[in-house]
Amino acid sequence: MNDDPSLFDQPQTVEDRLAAEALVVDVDGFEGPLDLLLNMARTQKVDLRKISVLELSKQYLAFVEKAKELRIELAADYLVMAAWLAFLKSRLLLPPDPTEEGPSGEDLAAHLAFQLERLQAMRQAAAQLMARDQLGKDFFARGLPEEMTRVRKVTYTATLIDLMQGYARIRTRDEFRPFVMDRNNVFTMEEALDRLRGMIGFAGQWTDIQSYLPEGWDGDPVRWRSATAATFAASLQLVKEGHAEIKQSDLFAPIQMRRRESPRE
Amino acid sequence: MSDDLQADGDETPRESLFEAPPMGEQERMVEAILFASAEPVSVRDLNDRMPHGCDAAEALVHLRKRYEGRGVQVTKVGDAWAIRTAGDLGFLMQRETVEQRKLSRAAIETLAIIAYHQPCTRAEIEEIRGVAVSRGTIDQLLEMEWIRFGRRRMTPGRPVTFVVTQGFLDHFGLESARDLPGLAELRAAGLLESRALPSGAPQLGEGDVDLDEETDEGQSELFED
Amino acid sequence: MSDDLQADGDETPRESLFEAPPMGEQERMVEAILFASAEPVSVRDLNDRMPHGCDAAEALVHLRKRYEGRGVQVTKVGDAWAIRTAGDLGFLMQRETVEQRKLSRAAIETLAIIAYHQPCTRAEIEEIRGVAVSRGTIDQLLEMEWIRFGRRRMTPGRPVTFVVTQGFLDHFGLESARDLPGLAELRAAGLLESRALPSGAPQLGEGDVDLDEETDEGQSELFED
Repeated sequence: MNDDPSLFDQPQTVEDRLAAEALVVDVDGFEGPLDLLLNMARTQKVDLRKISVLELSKQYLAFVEKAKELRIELAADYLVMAAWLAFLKSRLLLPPDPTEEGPSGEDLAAHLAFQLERLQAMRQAAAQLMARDQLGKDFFARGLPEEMTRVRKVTYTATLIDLMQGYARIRTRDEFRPFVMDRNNVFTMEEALDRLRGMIGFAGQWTDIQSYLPEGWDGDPVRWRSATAATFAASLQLVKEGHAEIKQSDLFAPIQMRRRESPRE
Repeated sequence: MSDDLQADGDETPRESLFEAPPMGEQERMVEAILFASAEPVSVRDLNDRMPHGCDAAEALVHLRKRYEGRGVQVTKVGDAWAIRTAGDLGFLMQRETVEQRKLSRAAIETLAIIAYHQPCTRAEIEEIRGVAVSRGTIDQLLEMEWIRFGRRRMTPGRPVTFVVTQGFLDHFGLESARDLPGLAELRAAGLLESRALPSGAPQLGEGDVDLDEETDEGQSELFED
Repeated sequence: MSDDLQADGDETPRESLFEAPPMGEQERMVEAILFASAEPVSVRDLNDRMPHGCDAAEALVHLRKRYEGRGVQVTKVGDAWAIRTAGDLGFLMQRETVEQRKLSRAAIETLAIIAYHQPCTRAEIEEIRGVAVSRGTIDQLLEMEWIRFGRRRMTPGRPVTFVVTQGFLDHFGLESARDLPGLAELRAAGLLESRALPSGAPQLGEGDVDLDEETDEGQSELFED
């Protein structure tokens, strides 16, 4: 590819040559091959749309050669671009082969020109953007923002159903409560039955069931009531089982019980 | 509201030895500095920061007038100046999140007892519920304006009583607390589930005792508060 | 400056289902909220914070006019609003000036490419710059909250896209991405189109290659967010 004599016959000013050399030495300063190409394109001093891609390709390839001479290691990207530009150059120089498929040399050149123009445009846009007034540098936000205090307000609701259920719950619990809470003051029917079963065998005479109350359960009215009820219920159970007889002579008269002599069938 | 200010605010030409900016400009500067500064700024600092020949004190007078009645105010903080939210708009600086919660069981029960037994003392509530009533519960109901203080009981200690409020009646759609259904009606309405007693359990008290299915739950709750 | 506003601003009775405060009051409220916040506040947030039935958007129109030419300005930032000091008064604020983070050339160009081409994939950025985009560059812009992830492109590999943020608009004083300098000219010149690459052209950079199919879609999606 270097056998193209025009590469060295380019009508370049000294300034341009120096610039080209500087490019090579300063290869680290470029952001990739496209950036380098864009810089080279500037030396053509024409509108990017009218740029000679052929010229540019030659210039780039010369750059790569020069870098080799100076033993400067080029990143792979630069070499890929060089290979492609060499290919492009040959396409542009040779008459088009009608049998060959793919884009023409002109298409490829146009695309490269487009890429350069677009990169240039983005550079300018970036510069314009950074030239704008900026927050914290040219214009400012409130220096003393006021804190938003978060107030969490909780509202409570209840429905009439909740209310009534709540009430029903208390009422029923209240009545049920002695079962668990007042175990000390409750004489259960089972206890009364046990007690009566042990004692009934000795009760040949009619005896007031009050006398069967366990000791210590006749003082406190609550305990007395519980023991009386349990004993009465137990006595009914004994009657039902056929072990005892029970009688009450009058309304509110003492309830009396005695052993049944001959158990019923 | 500040039409009268427009005239002298922006254009008044001022004579100054130092060709200070017009007062309208100075006012803009003070406005921008007070706005952007992280702290209140003294007149001296303002003058230091503004171009030579400016009179920050005078600009402040204009600026202050301009903000009269606005959403923010130019206010003096110590010997410095700042822009602050107008006092009446402080509520905008609070983000209020309203959360709706169900009233606690303790509160509902307390409320129910007051409604059914009003006027009702705290001791009575505790007697009926079988547990102490926490101050918070009563306070909450008072704050919700569902209950209020009734007349003091003419008994030793003259304890306060609680009654339900009109707000309570409105909320629950009741004409009066007397309209609350009784136990029998609650049962009829299915709010009280009738259940057979566990066999062998003694049936104490009046005949119409119903042990609803909540008993267990109820028991454990006894020790809740 | 805003005498004509006073008339309809303060007194005009407004009909509203919710008895919203008069427009003059609403304007004060918007003023207070915007002054109190260092960040732009969306119209939606304004309405949320103001009493029921308020129309923050209308109040903003009035407020913006009121501050025309003043030391602070009511500025639009995307779909939000903020108060910022007037650009010509920056010289007064040396004390408030925050050290700007030095951005590399690569970062600045990457930012510009994302802003003008958004939503934009990494491969597109690399194609335009002709060089790989380092991870650090994208990370830095993300960290500054000037760019964020957009929707994934519905092309093979579903590459992520980047878009600019409200913070970006705020920082550069842009109402929207449509107001980017020179945008219309660039578009007219076809420089924002993603042109199909003739096969055989070198693909520079090492990005996830997703260039060709996505181009049309990319355009229609431009500046959507």
